[in-house]
Amino acid sequence: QISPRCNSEKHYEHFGRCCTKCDPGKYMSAKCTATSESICLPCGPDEYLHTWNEEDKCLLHKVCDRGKGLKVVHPGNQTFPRQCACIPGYHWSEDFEICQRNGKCDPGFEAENPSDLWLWINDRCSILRRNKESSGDNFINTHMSTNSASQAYEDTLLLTKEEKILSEDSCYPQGHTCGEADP
Amino acid sequence: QISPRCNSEKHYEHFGRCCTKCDPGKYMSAKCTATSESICLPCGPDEYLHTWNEEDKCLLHKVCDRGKGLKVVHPGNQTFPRQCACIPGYHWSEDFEICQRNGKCDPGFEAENPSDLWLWINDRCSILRRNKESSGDNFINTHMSTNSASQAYEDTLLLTKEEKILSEDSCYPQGHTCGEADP
Amino acid sequence: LTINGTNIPTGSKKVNLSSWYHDRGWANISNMTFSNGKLRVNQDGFYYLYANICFRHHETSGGLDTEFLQLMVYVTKTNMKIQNSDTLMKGGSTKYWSKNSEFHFYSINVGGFFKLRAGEEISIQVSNPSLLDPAQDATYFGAFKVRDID
Amino acid sequence: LTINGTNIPTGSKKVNLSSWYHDRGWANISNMTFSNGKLRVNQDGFYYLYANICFRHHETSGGLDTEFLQLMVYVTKTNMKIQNSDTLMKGGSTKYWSKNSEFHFYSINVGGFFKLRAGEEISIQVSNPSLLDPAQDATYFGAFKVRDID
Amino acid sequence: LTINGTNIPTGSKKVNLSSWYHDRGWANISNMTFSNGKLRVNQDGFYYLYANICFRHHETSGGLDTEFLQLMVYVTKTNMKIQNSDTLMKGGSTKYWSKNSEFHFYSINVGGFFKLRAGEEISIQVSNPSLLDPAQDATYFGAFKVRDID
Repeated sequence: QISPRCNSEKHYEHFGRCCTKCDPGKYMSAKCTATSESICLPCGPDEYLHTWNEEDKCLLHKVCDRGKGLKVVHPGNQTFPRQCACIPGYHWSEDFEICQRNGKCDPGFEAENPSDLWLWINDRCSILRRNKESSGDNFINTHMSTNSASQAYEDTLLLTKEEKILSEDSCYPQGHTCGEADP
Repeated sequence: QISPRCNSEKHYEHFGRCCTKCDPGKYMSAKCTATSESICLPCGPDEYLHTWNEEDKCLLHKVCDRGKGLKVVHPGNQTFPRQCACIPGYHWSEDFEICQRNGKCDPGFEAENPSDLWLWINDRCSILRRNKESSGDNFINTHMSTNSASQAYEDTLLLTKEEKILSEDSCYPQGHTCGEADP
Repeated sequence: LTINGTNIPTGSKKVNLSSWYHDRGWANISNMTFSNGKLRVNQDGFYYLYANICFRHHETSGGLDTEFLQLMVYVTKTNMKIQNSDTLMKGGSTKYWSKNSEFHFYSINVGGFFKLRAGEEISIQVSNPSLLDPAQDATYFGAFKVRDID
Repeated sequence: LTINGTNIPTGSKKVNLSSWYHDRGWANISNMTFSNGKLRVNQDGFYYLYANICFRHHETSGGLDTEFLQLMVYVTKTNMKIQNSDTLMKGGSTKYWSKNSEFHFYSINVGGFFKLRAGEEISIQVSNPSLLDPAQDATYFGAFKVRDID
Repeated sequence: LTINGTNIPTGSKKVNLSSWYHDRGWANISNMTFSNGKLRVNQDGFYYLYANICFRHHETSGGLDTEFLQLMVYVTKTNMKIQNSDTLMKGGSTKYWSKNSEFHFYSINVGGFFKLRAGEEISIQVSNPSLLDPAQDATYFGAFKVRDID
């Protein structure tokens, strides 16, 4: 008797049974038994779980530490992790997990609120620099393109890591280091 | 029945038997039993054991960390530990385990490649300084004497700790700190 | 236990840190009780105590009162029976945090093996609490029992 | 596990340190698996995790890119089941390493007690990898199980 | 074991610290022997070793020889059988302690999990012993057995 394909995204095998995992926003306070289903309880305040899971505890939202120059751009909820961004004039440095002062743009070039864009992406940045050098043009101005998947919060465009989109015209001042996304 | 004197340099007592230790360059992967001898296996790359032993693991050669100003003077092998020395212009400070810049010799005095001599010996140095102060002579020039036990590698004289020999004429510039032997 | 980032005292004076999570994120606790800011021992035993404290300052938080700081952590044991409180472990450093730098960061770690009796309480004091990094991976402390007292 | 001194990444960016010895010199491992640069947990339990990282610079290695450094270590847990990676512990310091000094040295130590599940993986990230001290007594990390999860 | 504050060597050279309390204050010892300044292992096993060392200087102690210091701790294992002594753990920092500051303080913590054999001995060396903080909560070291060698 072949047990149904079980280990999919929403099920797990326990005591030979195929039981349902807890849906996002809940943790598993008790696994299923021969006679009972899994017991799932909601995450507490300041906690979340973003996938179907068998975790015995929710994850804790990170702190958008104002003391590191961060502010909350998405408070997060039981199913979605909190998102932070650097306050104007700064961008996130993944290397040191801090908000680094933006380099100055040359006169005549103005970054379109780059400080609010937590989307300074390391790899794209170096690619642009190469193109930039070849094209002999020192700065390219940033303009974020929006697409359906993004949720707009205040004046900041918020894209999940997978949907990192950065158009050609980003203001990358010479010798300026970019930070990875998602502080 | 008095068991033969066993715990000598090459034997050890186990289960009332007198068994043979592993010779240098090998470690003991299994002790002897009532019916079998000790099992010895050779040290791996970058490892050594310099004596007859019952060790279950070889020692790891130290790193001659170029990032501390060191270079390899003897790569070491399965029976002899690696030896490092400071690159020219520096001498080993045992206190801080780094290569310290040699002090400058006064004009007219030249240390004979002191930088290659990793044999700056703390105690001798202070004795000399006292004599030096009393004799009112600021610097004495170093000249290492060689003896049979020393192995010459490139242009560096290498003496084991026991055979530290330092003749009277060492160049100890004023206020210069000496390092212990063998970085 | 991990620091409760929403309830950190201000100022630079030495203060008792009493606001910790004991069940959220990485924090966990068993066979010990956390109440009014202290970790109480329930069973006699030899425990390994540890604390990791991070201090940070970003220029956007305004100037520092002084560039010469002493960033310290004290792990204290209180024995109610003899009304006595003593420091078990301390760590830290004097620091020069120049005003021209954008960002400063410094972490301290202390750890040690101690004989503790049921009823005794462990608490944490730090200097300069307003500089504390509120993240759970930065500022936390804990204890685990290694063995009984023979 | 102790750092494999012959295979240290260069640069100052934050990198994952994946090249460790697990069976040579002081390094030892049991009931855990070391593969593709990560320490995998085989048995659920409460573990004490620790890491000691030393940074050093000698003038003979040429000038530093900058005198203002931030020397950091991050101990990260990856939970493949929920595709999540989080920092368990971090430590370090901003440093001013003046160009006139012959030699600079700084060590960080972090440690903590964590509930780990079979399948979860522990890894180490540092900033400024090219400044890492490659000696086995300087840069190492490890974990030992203290007890089961009741 | 906690430092015996009345018997601290002077000078700035690297010295072996052999004068420790093993039964006073927080110090405790069992299944290990403390003799001629070293902690001897009596039972084979996996041990967690740790040391916390604090350095301090107050202007009333007179000027420092130099403002550029390297404050270090080395935890060493001696194996008499093969006449070998090696450093298990090291930690510390180069420091600039300016003459104008009233007070300087710096603490180091190191810790690690090691396989130790009966008869092996653990000892502590530090640089700048005269700067050691003699308090029992400042300068101490120890070890506890976690489990047998299987």
